[in-house]
Amino acid sequence: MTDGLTLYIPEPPTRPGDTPDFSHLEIPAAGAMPRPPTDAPAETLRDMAYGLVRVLDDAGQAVGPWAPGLSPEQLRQGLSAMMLTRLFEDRMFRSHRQGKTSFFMKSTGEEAIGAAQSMVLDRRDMCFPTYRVLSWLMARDYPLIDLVNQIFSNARDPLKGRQLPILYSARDYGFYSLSGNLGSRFGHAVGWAMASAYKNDDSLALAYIGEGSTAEGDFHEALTFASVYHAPVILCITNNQWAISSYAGIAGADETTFAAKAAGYGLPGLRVDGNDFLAVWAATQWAVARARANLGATLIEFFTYRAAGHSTSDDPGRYRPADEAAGWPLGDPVARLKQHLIAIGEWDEARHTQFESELVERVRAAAKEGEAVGTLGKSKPPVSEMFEGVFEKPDWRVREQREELGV
Amino acid sequence: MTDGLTLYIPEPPTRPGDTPDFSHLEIPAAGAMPRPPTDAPAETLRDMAYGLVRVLDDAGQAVGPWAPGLSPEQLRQGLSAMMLTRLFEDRMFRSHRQGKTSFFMKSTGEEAIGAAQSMVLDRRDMCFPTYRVLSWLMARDYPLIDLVNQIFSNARDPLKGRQLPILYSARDYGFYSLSGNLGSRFGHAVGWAMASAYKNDDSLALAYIGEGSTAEGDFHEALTFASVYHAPVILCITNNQWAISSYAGIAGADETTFAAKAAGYGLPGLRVDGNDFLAVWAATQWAVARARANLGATLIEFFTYRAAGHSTSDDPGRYRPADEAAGWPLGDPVARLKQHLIAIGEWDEARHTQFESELVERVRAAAKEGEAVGTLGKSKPPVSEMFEGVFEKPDWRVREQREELGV
Amino acid sequence: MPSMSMIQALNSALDVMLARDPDVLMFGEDVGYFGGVFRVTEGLQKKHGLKRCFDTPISEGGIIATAIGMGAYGLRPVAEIQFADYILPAFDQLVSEAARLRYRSNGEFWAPITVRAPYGGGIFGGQTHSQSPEALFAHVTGLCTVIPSNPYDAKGLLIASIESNDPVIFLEPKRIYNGPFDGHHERQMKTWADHAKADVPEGHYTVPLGKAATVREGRDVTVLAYGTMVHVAESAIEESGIDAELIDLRSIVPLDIDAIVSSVTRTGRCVIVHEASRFAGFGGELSALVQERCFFHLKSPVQRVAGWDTPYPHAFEWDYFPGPGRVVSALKRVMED
Amino acid sequence: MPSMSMIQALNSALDVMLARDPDVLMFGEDVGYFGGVFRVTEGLQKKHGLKRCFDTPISEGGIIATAIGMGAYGLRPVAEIQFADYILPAFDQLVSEAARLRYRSNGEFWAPITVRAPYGGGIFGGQTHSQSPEALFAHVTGLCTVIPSNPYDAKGLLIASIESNDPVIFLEPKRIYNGPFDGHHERQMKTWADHAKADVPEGHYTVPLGKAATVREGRDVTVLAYGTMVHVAESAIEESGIDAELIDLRSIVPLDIDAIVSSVTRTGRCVIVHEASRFAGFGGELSALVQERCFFHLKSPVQRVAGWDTPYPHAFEWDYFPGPGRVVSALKRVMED
Ligand SMILES: Cc1ncc(C[n+]2csc(CCOP(=O)(O)OP(=O)(O)O)c2C)c(N)n1
Ligand SMILES: Cc1ncc(C[n+]2csc(CCOP(=O)(O)OP(=O)(O)O)c2C)c(N)n1
Ligand SMILES: [Mg+2]
Ligand SMILES: [Mg+2]
Repeated sequence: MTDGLTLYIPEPPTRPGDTPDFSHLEIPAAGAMPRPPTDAPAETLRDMAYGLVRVLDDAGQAVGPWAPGLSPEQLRQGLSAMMLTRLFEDRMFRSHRQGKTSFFMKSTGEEAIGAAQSMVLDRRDMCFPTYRVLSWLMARDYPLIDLVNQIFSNARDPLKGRQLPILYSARDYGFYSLSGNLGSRFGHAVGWAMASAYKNDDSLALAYIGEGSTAEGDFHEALTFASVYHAPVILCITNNQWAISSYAGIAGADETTFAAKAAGYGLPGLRVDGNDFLAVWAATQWAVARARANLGATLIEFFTYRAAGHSTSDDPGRYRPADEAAGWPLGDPVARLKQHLIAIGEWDEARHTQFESELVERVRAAAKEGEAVGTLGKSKPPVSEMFEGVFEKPDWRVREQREELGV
Repeated sequence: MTDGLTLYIPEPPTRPGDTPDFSHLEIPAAGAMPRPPTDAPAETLRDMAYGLVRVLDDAGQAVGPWAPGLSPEQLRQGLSAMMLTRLFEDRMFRSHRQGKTSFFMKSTGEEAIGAAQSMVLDRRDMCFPTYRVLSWLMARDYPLIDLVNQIFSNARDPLKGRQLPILYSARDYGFYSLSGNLGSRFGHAVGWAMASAYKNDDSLALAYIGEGSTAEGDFHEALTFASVYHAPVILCITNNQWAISSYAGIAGADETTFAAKAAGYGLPGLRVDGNDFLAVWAATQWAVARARANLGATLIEFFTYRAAGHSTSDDPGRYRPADEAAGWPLGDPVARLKQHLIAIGEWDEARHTQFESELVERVRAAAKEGEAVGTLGKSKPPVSEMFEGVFEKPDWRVREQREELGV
Repeated sequence: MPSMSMIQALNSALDVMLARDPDVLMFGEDVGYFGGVFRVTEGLQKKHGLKRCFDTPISEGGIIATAIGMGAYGLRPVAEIQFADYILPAFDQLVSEAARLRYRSNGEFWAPITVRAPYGGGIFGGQTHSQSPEALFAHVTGLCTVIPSNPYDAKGLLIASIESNDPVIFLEPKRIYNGPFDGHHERQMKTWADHAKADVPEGHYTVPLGKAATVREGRDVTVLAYGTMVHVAESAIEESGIDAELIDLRSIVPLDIDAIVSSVTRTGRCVIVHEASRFAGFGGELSALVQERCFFHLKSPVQRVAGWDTPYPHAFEWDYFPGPGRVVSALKRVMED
Repeated sequence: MPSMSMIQALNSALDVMLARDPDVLMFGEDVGYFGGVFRVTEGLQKKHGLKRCFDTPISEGGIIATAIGMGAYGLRPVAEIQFADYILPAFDQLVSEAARLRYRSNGEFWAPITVRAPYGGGIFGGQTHSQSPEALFAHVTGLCTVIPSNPYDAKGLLIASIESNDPVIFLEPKRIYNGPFDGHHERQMKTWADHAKADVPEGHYTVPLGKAATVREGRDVTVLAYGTMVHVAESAIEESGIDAELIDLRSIVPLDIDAIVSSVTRTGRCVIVHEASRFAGFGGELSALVQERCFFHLKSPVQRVAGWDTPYPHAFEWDYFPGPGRVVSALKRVMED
């Protein structure tokens, strides 16, 4: 018998003032994981959840069975989407500091995920995003000016001022409506995928969720439906180690991997280096092939790191070592893809610098254009837009209230 | 490319009119599963979720490392609780047919689970029941008359007529308040266990959930908290193959086992023959030892079969072969424990028959006593009880409404 | 026209829509092979195929999330929640997602889903098989809430709900599934057989959302009700001998404000009846609307008859249920002043 | 006495209770090491220890279920939900479990839990960081709902809530965390510094649940408000020049019906103000109660000023927010008749 039980509360290895420490992470070498056939039964794939699919090695070479064999053109397109994402977010973050918008969030360090997946998925597929996959839209050339106008909530905001900045919706770009609620759209992806199967269509769904948000009941319910009905959906957990101030251990990461959750539903679960554009691509391609062959859902954990603060309201220096990001053992996804392109002779520093300034200019131009329309509080859609779209047709309440407000 | 996707909807192997078929089940021999030490790390235990812990073999002998070595006294006590449960439920089911109560549910075929666990757990522990574990109370000698009065909602109903029949509450018997909502108390068990650990107490919690109800978000949330805070709780899935008319495949059983869900939380997951009193006992003992040693939660899937209809409102002949129950390969828990007691020379047919008639008489006496107080509609607690206990102290609404009704 | 019970009328509505629109499908706990615990979907799987009407895991949140995703894709899913009491695990999906999708995406996505659920008391179902949660939905901007009181309306309103491009909570008063119930539980059960509103056409028709029905015209007081309480009120009016006008709201969102105002303006008195517990129930909104719009016509305070402010208590079914006796008292009270 | 902001007063309440009662503990998303996104739990983990104030998974249902289990065991857990908008995934736990546990178990178990959540608008938080869900809780028998409007009350009410043996939803108007806000967003932000109600004792005291406060006495009209709207109403009353009595309800369940009735009986007029959208909001219940109990004293219709019946729209913060201008109009309207 014990002296009584004690309550265990997980804590991260380091806090502000400590030296960042990632020594507890096991990082397998690039190329080490096998690539099972896409029609392998899920029960033969359980080990995949405890490894880490990696393609780019330290020298920037693509190695092992998962190397997707991309063309230089594809690689450069991916790099472009990632760089554009980062530059755009940096600019808008500054705009927030200047009071031009109410709120902003960056995806720094996680750009490979949305960029690669956006390219692998088809135009007819639908992604159910989180707020941290802007690179999905960038890889599909969503107009920067529409982003800016949404972020500034100005008169040209495509969402008519109704949504918080960055909670985009872009149906034509395969990007489902975002909302502030975490996790609650994960199951919509499953429903969408089931609808596609119901119609004998072949469009797939792809959904994102943060590692922190996997604790929501919605996550489990979505996986249950995906499993039971063999829904053609790719369910992606972006494990960026943090949920605002809470480290991944508060979501269960100290107990097992997130990919391990797949086994409980009889689904394949892959664990993938999320900072490796090629690994993300390859794993996604594998899951897509499986889903399009009517073999159902795959759960993928992307192992990555949230290099910036959670949002403009956050100061990560309050809860983690200031230099933790720099120590992240999987590096920076932009730098790694750039290194790869250089290593295969398809890129160089000069081109990179030149290209970067072109992108900076594009971003600047879009920001300026948006500012000319107006920033938060200086410009907004007609107030009547507040009353539109509550129902398909307004009822008397909306009509009367509109009248009362005189709009 | 495919010709388009198709939507998969799971279906059970047989329906009314078909011959029952359990050939798809893999049933390992009794004694075949290893018994790992109770402090084994969860990641070394993953295979346990795909086996089946069984102790009683076909000859009624207790075999293998899980045999718990119970005294004949303990075995007879267990048998008694199970027999009493069955006889009592049969009687009350008939009472429902006679209009003496509004509703009733039986646990036929599943009596071993509550009975063994009630005996293994301590008086200071708390069970968070489903409506199908009456044998927990029977093993602790909860007064039959209190059950009857609750079922008849009569003037002596211990729950004052506020609850549907069989949604008991019995704090002194370690039996938490039941409710009609499925799954929503699974997490209370985790909170209770965490509270015990917080207070350096050593009381454990044990929770039940049906296999169908594991699809609720609450299930996942409870497991997440249990895992993250190493809560001293035993989480039991009663996989009785059916959820009203839906077979377990609708809850995901065709894809993997329910015990396999443990891996996603880094918890040990045991899969146990729920019709084997000794296996239930042994597995529970294992999990209790682990929890009391501050090693946290265990998930146990009890593989069993709902031999009766779902409730008095149900007719299972509408959705499954009429004789399916008879074909259940794991047999009947009462018959198997009886056989074991006989096999070890501690019981015989004559004693059994004699004992059964004693129990029948006890049940009859309790039913009669309850009937004398009154049955549904013929007797009820004072109407003022409707207004009590909404809050600790009634507010003006309750006071005024009571006055309006004149009670 | 065939005489149908409410169950049959609802089944017919679903059957008609399955036959008519390949984008309509339905699912929920036990609705497939078995046909639902109240038999509303009986025979539909067999007739229309496995994928048109199927069983789901016990996961109300998952059911609604799945429906929303299907709706956004372009289908018209009809989800059954086995009892309205069990809708709450899906409350966030309904409020934060279904109700808000069209608005927040500026019309790029929307959720044309219908969520059916038996609701209300009178069947000795105890706490969790008897509740009336309509007020919770009525407060949510973006959700419609529909409550039929007879077979004809049930079919027409359900078809209108399925065809609506807005999310609809469709609450079915389970006590009147098989016959009208006027609250006189001591009397013999009636079936729908001879009821005028049990004459239900076989084919497609709609009863529009947002249009109340005047069940009985009267000059002295307006009674507002919906669901089972329409029958209770009707009976109470007869018993009271008061010349009351009875309005069956049929949907509470959209609400037929014109019907309410024009009636109360004439009668100058109003009684509101619902099964749900009283405090912050939908009766509060109705009472507020009436006094805001008819204040100078009102001869006496608007009265509410509702469930007590307690959980739904099993043994006290008829003490809790706002039966004809209480409605008669309210009618008398409202006439006194 | 020290001057405290509402954040500091809430922090002080929690600190006092942690020090005083070993059975009090608190948890929620980011409340531990970090001290909460609004800093209400700042320093408490460090001072009282890891297990007294800790982070949880992002799982509102799990948080409340855990709290209920702890409460049933005998602790007094205080759970923080990061924004009231995110309480909905836990709605079933609150309604079906916390609110009903005592009743259904005949007092064998109960849930003495306090659920804190910042709520309301005025901070450009958009749809999901601005909502006011109080009406949804008010309708649930068995739940208390408390809403402070100033630091003194915030601390006293929070301590009373923690000490209560009933489950309490404690909604904190986030717009006035750091200073009173009268709706004049164009003016400079105020802090609590010089406010009379920012004089907060360091130690233990309670403000009882169910007792309204008369913020301002007046003869001509009664204004009922809570949370941020108390300040908006106060300012609007000054601007209107009308001699209004302003009642801060402080808790809507239990509701101080006597204070309401005695005031309206005197003034004969009533304006109700809340941020939540209007339809089926809590204003409906208040309006109904007032007209039921004060009908023959009422000189004009009870008026409601509330959020519009739309989702909370980001760019239209000040078009949506029921600011002083709309309250003044309502005051004038109510005086006209
Ligand atoms: C239902 C819900 N609960 C809480 C929040 C508040 N919140 C916003 S972001 C966040 C952290 C999310 O962490 P994670 O899921 O890991 O995603 P990440 O931000 O790391 O991409 C929290 C708690 C929310 N938005 N929705
Ligand atoms: C939240 C909720 N949803 C639905 C129901 C209706 N219902 C009652 S029992 C049941 C089946 C439960 O099946 P399972 O969990 O396997 O338990 P079993 O009855 O087999 O013991 C259903 C769907 C309910 N009571 N609660
Ligand atoms: Mg994260
Ligand atoms: Mg079952």
